[in-house]
Amino acid sequence: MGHLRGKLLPPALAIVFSMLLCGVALVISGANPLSAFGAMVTQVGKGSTLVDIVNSTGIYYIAALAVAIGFQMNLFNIGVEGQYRVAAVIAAVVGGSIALPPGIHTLVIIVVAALAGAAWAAIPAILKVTRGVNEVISTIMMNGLAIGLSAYLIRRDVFGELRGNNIRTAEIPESGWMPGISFGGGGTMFGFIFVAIALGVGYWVMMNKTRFGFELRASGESSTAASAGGVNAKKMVLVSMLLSGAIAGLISLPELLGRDHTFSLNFTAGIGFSGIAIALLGRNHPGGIAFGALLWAFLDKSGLALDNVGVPREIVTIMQGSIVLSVVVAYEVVRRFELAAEQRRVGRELGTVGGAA
Amino acid sequence: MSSSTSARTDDPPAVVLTGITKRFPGVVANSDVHLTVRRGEVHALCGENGAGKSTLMKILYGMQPPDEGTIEVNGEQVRFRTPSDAIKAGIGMVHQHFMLADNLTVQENVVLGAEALHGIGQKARKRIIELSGKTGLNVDPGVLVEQLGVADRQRVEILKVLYRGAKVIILDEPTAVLVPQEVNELFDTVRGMQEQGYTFLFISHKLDEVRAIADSVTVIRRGTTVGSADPKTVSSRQLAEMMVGSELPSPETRESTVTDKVVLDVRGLKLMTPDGSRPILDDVDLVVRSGEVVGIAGVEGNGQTELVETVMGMRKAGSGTITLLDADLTKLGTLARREAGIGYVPEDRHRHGLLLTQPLWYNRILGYQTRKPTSKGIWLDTDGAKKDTERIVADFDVRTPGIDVPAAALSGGNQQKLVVGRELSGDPKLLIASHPTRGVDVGAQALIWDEIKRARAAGLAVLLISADLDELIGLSDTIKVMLRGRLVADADPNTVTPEDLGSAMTGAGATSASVQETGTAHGTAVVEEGAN
Amino acid sequence: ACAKDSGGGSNNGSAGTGAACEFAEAPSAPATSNTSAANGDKVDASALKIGLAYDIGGRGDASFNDSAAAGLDKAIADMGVKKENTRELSAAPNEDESAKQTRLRQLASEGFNPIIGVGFAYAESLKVVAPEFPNVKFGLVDSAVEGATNVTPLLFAEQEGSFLAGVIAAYQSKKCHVGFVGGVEIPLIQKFEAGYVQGATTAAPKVKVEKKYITPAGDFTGFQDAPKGQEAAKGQIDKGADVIYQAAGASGKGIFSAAKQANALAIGVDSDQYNQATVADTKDVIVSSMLKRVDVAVYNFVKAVAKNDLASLPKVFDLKVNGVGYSTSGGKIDAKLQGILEGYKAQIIEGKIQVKDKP
Amino acid sequence: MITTMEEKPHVPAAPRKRKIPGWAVGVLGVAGAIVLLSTTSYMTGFPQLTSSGTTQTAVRLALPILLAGLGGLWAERAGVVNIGLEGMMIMGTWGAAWAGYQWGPWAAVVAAVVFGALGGLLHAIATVTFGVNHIVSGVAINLLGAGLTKYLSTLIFLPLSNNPRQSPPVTPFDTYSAAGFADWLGELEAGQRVFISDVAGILRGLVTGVSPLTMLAILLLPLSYYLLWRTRFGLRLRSVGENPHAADSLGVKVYFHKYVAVIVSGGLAGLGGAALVLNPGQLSYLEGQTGGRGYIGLAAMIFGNWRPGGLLGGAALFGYADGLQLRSGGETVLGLVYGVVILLGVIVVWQLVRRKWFSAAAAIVVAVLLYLLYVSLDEIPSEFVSYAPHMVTLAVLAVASQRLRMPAADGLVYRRG
Ligand SMILES: Nc1ncnc2c1ncn2[C@@H]1O[C@H](COP(=O)(O)OP(=O)(O)OP(=O)(O)O)[C@@H](O)[C@H]1O
Ligand SMILES: Nc1ncnc2c1ncn2[C@@H]1O[C@H](COP(=O)(O)OP(=O)(O)OP(=O)(O)O)[C@@H](O)[C@H]1O
Ligand SMILES: [Mg+2]
Ligand SMILES: [Mg+2]
Repeated sequence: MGHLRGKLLPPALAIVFSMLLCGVALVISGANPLSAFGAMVTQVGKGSTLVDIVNSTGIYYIAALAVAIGFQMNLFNIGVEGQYRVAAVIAAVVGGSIALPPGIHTLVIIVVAALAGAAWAAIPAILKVTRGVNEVISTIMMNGLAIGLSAYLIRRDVFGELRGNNIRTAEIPESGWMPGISFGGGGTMFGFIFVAIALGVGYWVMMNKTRFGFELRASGESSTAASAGGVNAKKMVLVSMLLSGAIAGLISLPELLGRDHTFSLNFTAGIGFSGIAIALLGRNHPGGIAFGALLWAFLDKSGLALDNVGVPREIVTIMQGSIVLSVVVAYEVVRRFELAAEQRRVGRELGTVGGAA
Repeated sequence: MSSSTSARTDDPPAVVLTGITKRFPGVVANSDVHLTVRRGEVHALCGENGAGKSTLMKILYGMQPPDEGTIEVNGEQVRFRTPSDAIKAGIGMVHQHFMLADNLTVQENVVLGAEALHGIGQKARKRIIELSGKTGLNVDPGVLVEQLGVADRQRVEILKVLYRGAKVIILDEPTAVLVPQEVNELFDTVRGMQEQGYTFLFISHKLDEVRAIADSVTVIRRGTTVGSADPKTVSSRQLAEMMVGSELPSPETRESTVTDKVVLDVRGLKLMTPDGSRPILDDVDLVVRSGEVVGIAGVEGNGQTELVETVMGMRKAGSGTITLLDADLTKLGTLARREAGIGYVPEDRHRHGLLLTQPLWYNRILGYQTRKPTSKGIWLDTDGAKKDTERIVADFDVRTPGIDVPAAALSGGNQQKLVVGRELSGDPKLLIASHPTRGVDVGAQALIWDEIKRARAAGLAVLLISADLDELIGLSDTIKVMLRGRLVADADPNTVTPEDLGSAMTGAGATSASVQETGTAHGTAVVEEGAN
Repeated sequence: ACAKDSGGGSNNGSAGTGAACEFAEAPSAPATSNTSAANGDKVDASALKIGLAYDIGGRGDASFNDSAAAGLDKAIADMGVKKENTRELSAAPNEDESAKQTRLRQLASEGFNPIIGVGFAYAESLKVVAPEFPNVKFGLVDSAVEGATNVTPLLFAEQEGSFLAGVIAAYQSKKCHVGFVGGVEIPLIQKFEAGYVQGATTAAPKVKVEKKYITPAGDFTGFQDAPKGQEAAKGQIDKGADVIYQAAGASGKGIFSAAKQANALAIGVDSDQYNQATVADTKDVIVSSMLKRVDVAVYNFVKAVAKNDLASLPKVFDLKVNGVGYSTSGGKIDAKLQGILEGYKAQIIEGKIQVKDKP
Repeated sequence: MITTMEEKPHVPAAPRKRKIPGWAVGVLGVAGAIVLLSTTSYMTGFPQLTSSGTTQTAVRLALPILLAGLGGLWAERAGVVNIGLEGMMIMGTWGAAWAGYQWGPWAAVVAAVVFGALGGLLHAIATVTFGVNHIVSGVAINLLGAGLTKYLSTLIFLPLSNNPRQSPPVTPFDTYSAAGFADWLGELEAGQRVFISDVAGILRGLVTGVSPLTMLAILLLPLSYYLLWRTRFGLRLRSVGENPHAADSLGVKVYFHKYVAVIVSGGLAGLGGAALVLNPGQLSYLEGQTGGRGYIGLAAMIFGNWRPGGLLGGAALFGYADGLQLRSGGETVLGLVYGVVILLGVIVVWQLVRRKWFSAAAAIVVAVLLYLLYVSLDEIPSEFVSYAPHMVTLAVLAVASQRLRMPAADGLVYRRG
């Protein structure tokens, strides 16, 4: 029970602290924090917000999983941002240019997206393994190039088509869509959410039950001990980067298969960076990440209500930042507190068993 | 001022520790420790692994605050909040694990924190060179520490202490990594400085050394002082009994179990430095038979580490073949070599042996992630791993509150027992043991020796690397001397003495009949070295 | 000797040399410039609750969001719309479709009608939301939505205005060498480029035109990186261009600055930038601005809704309806040039010149 | 009894030939780069490659990157990874604008440093005092920096500029030129003589239109070097990044030095923000104006092997390639491809001399591919041109041997005891 407390107390503390902080900021700017937070909470019940939160949670969840795989072995894959962009545009191009029976079509798009993400991640991975190039730099650079590539691919004279002032890839025919669950006015939940859940379960099983997960964790913990234990460091870098890239490739599929059916200028960017924060918030644990993704999505979507009550929406970003920071601080504080308690306990035991020692 | 009137007649002791208690989560490292160190003496501290020696010394050095108890230095009660307080009081410490920044130069490491004395420039450099003579360090102060061998690092550590003008010097297991000659040099330095009025606190698991250097001995057991002894009269055996209450073990294994069956056959092994300029391993030929312990003697840095890591597949050989029981391992990776039947006790358990923040049972899987009982196919078998860890904990007397504690929470000796236990599981054909008892107390040492001997009797081939020459001579059936990447001499463990071995290791040449130079005379090696 | 650089122009581009253009024969100006001025009938729109959903930047962006806001303000002033009956929301960078949908739904379900989406980014969300609120009249700036009968597209012929900007550039250039700096290479901005290039080459067939976009499609930082805009413009000036037309949002500031430092000229975009506070320090280099009257479109849309006469709105806000145009503030456009411009304008309105909307 | 050992038998310790001092390596590197560029410029006929305009542009574009990277250098030398540079830079931009429109450019500089340093302080509190994972804290600070400045802008700038995303204009610095010298160089450059004109062009770019902020940044680089490598404070700071336990055991105040380093780091990143705000083309705060330059600064610092000289190289490379593509577009960038081919050629020869056949072969293959690219294209598609700096950085990293060495305790959380 104390175990559980140690896990749940910190986030709770952190959220309270962040709300206080933002409350103060709101008061300074002359707004009423209670009405602001109230608006955010009631927003959940309005229109399709609840479903939007669920959808967005799924997307963030996939992104954070992709990041977490790299983190597990101390690989800092900042490149998720670029990987999912490249995967999205390639999957959209391929999906829009083939005709296959329903189901198979969708499956092909998913596979293509995963492969494209993995391929984009393979470049920094190979550079790291063969040339020792630091993955932080190379993935930052690859993110830039990803935008270039996607811009090139949707050029009118390449795969793009003009639509008003927008430009986009050919629409994926209905056989390639993934049906969602419609709640009428409440919006439509992406079918891909279930894939996200499956990915989370798969991630948990992989990390905790398989040899590969063991090797990944061992490499992250101590690359020297892992190599003495027969773990091939280069192979692990390669495989985990590819895996991370493949999962990153799926990030945009909920929207692509469930709503947009095309890659256009309206592409949702920035999920890869949110994924970093969420993975860290969830401490690379599939459950923790789910919580982090949900929190993130809630703040994002219900934050839209702030406009209605005349409160600057930036408060949400501040809240996200302060939650990330205060959650980890809270974990540390609670840890220290428990350590001290343990020390006192030992002291007491020494007092009673002192004679025997 | 007023309180010391009574002590004025006699010199106050250099250090008095009274009633020191220190608690860590789950452990009481020190409980009511009392210790008095007279000025100008070498005072030894003995105790089992995890007895609390290092902790006590860290308290004296201001690195950790005591929960209870007082410290007096030169009769004055002091309270150290940081090491700088202790340094100001004239206390210096050489840590068991080197406290050096690899990527800084010797000079930078020495002057760090004491820049006020002579700055960080030429004056400091002069002073270091001046002091170097005292410790026998003869390297350019501008050289990076990462390029130094262990003995030189040890000297840099002592230099750091001297540079600060410490009068009380703590040496925490300084000899664990030194060969006898180097130990002698160190002891000479210590004695010389003792005459100049320095006081030493000396920790070692090698009780002969303790008796050789110390003026008085304090024994610590399970965190408390259990007594003191006069090193002139006490025997190692008695000391050990005070420490653990058991008999002093010996590594001797006279009855030979060597068979004809070749287990490991290494031929023409070559390894170059990463920049390709020099060989680290030069044409090494080595055969280990079933039931045989082959010991490799050598000053650290002569290629033993690289030999072991090349045989393990952690480094890629330039040329040569490695065969294990007719299976050619040359092209295989580390995991495949392990699966072929090699067990590996690495020289640095923290770097190569353990995942420190993971529980003990998780560490059991490392290196065995493809084999029973820790895995089934691609799946881990956590139950199997846990059960087998319980077995190791019981069989190897690993002192731990449970198998779910992180490996870091164990003291060094117990960590080592866990590693040895793991590497002897899974029925290895060959065990490569690098310094298997380094930093391990006498009790644990005996246990590890016994286990190695038992496995050897059952047909295990053992390649043993050790800086502890008694251990090497006692355990080995054959000893080979390694110098500059070559196996330059064979020694007969039945007749050779540590001193003979030591001089062969340093390249001073064979001084005894029991050390035979091998085919490629090492004189040639020297010539070639010169030609490089 | 280290000397302080004087206020500007000390290092004017010495690169390319050239003489002023040889111009094609310019069409003559029509006798009367028939600007279809807003007919003065009074409309009462006080019953309307108007919602505006801006694109990234929102009110105050000194660009087309602001222009839309000006239209709303005018509607409040002229047609009796009550300030408290209006609501303005704006998009955040990197938000997804559902955020846009929620914004539109929020407005619609609170009874706002009409609702105007400012920017083509709202096209996809309106496709979803508009059918959910069939009684609400939506306006959409810069895009159309197929099949949604209650969405009125408010489209502009940016290329026509840009054509005139090209003519201005050619006539203002002393070296017959002009430049175009776009913010992000998206179709909307390419319309500006296409019209500009056509205009310049029509006026002076031998003119050299430099073109550069700060970032490609998808990287929207190109609209807010003035330092990069400055360097891009400097590059063009060093190559010899001496009039630069910018369609680069907030990066435009850097382009004006580059022009000022090198004694070159610049042409603004969207609104009359000569009178804009944010670029006041460089306004003397602004010859003219290509006007895109989002304010007019918004105002007229509100008016049409109030009169329940959406059919009266033009299909495209072009030169003919003064939906696009050019500004003359600053006095650099003399009567002669104005005459030439009116001539070209008339030809475009008459259809004698077809302006391309793709480069 | 004591065997004196004349020679140390420790194998890996054999004295490495490290006779060439760091500054000489730098000089050689710069000279090599100039030779490479002027050769390329000559062979491809693109004088822009070495024109003074390009150089000036490179300086202006590299400045914020350099300052952010310098910030990264300070933090990481003390063992704190600073991925929060972007956020600190954003805080700096806001501070610079806020002070700048009221009290002029110097106030802007000071305020930017203070605001950035506040970000640094937060990072230090989180990572040093609370032992938070450095990356978590950095990511959080990036979010906070963005959120806070947006919020403050709505509060403070909106009433003044009618725009919640932009500040009122700030007064710029005057710029300075070495008048006579620059003119003479200008003549040389205009002469279009091989190499001489190239060097003159580059030099002229460096001595014209220099703002005090540029000078300050250029000074900060050697100053940082001096402080970090030549003073006792610097020694302590670096020791904390290499082995905090050792430092602590010698009485070095680990937490204090980490705090100082991270706060300075934030201040420098903030100054990078000021460089953006005070850029003559900008002269105001604009939301999103940093555009990821903090990350690029971090990359430049890693590129430069955690050293000031290398960092300068990384920032210059990035600024140069970016300036080139912005000014001259696709065909000139293609010229850079040619330059890479030449560079690879040199490497092939070098690898052949060292008898590294495999590396040589790989280099030949890449060189041939790039050469084919060069001759087959007239111009690189504009979509990729914008990312020329990214491609060049990747290419250089892939080609250059990786002897990168980060501080040994970089990114590790240190707890006393
Ligand atoms: N920082 C710490 N946190 C928790 N436990 C600790 C810490 N330091 C020491 N301990 C525990 O305190 C006990 C005493 O450790 P100490 O290092 O003093 O032993 P030692 O006598 O030096 O052993 P060895 O001979 O192995 O060096 C051990 O059980 C160890 O695990
Ligand atoms: N934070 C910690 N938590 C738990 N155990 C710790 C911690 N720090 C150190 N220890 C353990 O306490 C013991 C004492 O650490 P110390 O650094 O003094 O090494 P030592 O006792 O000299 O180690 P060794 O015997 O391995 O050479 C070690 O076994 C170490 O693993
Ligand atoms: Mg110890
Ligand atoms: Mg120990």
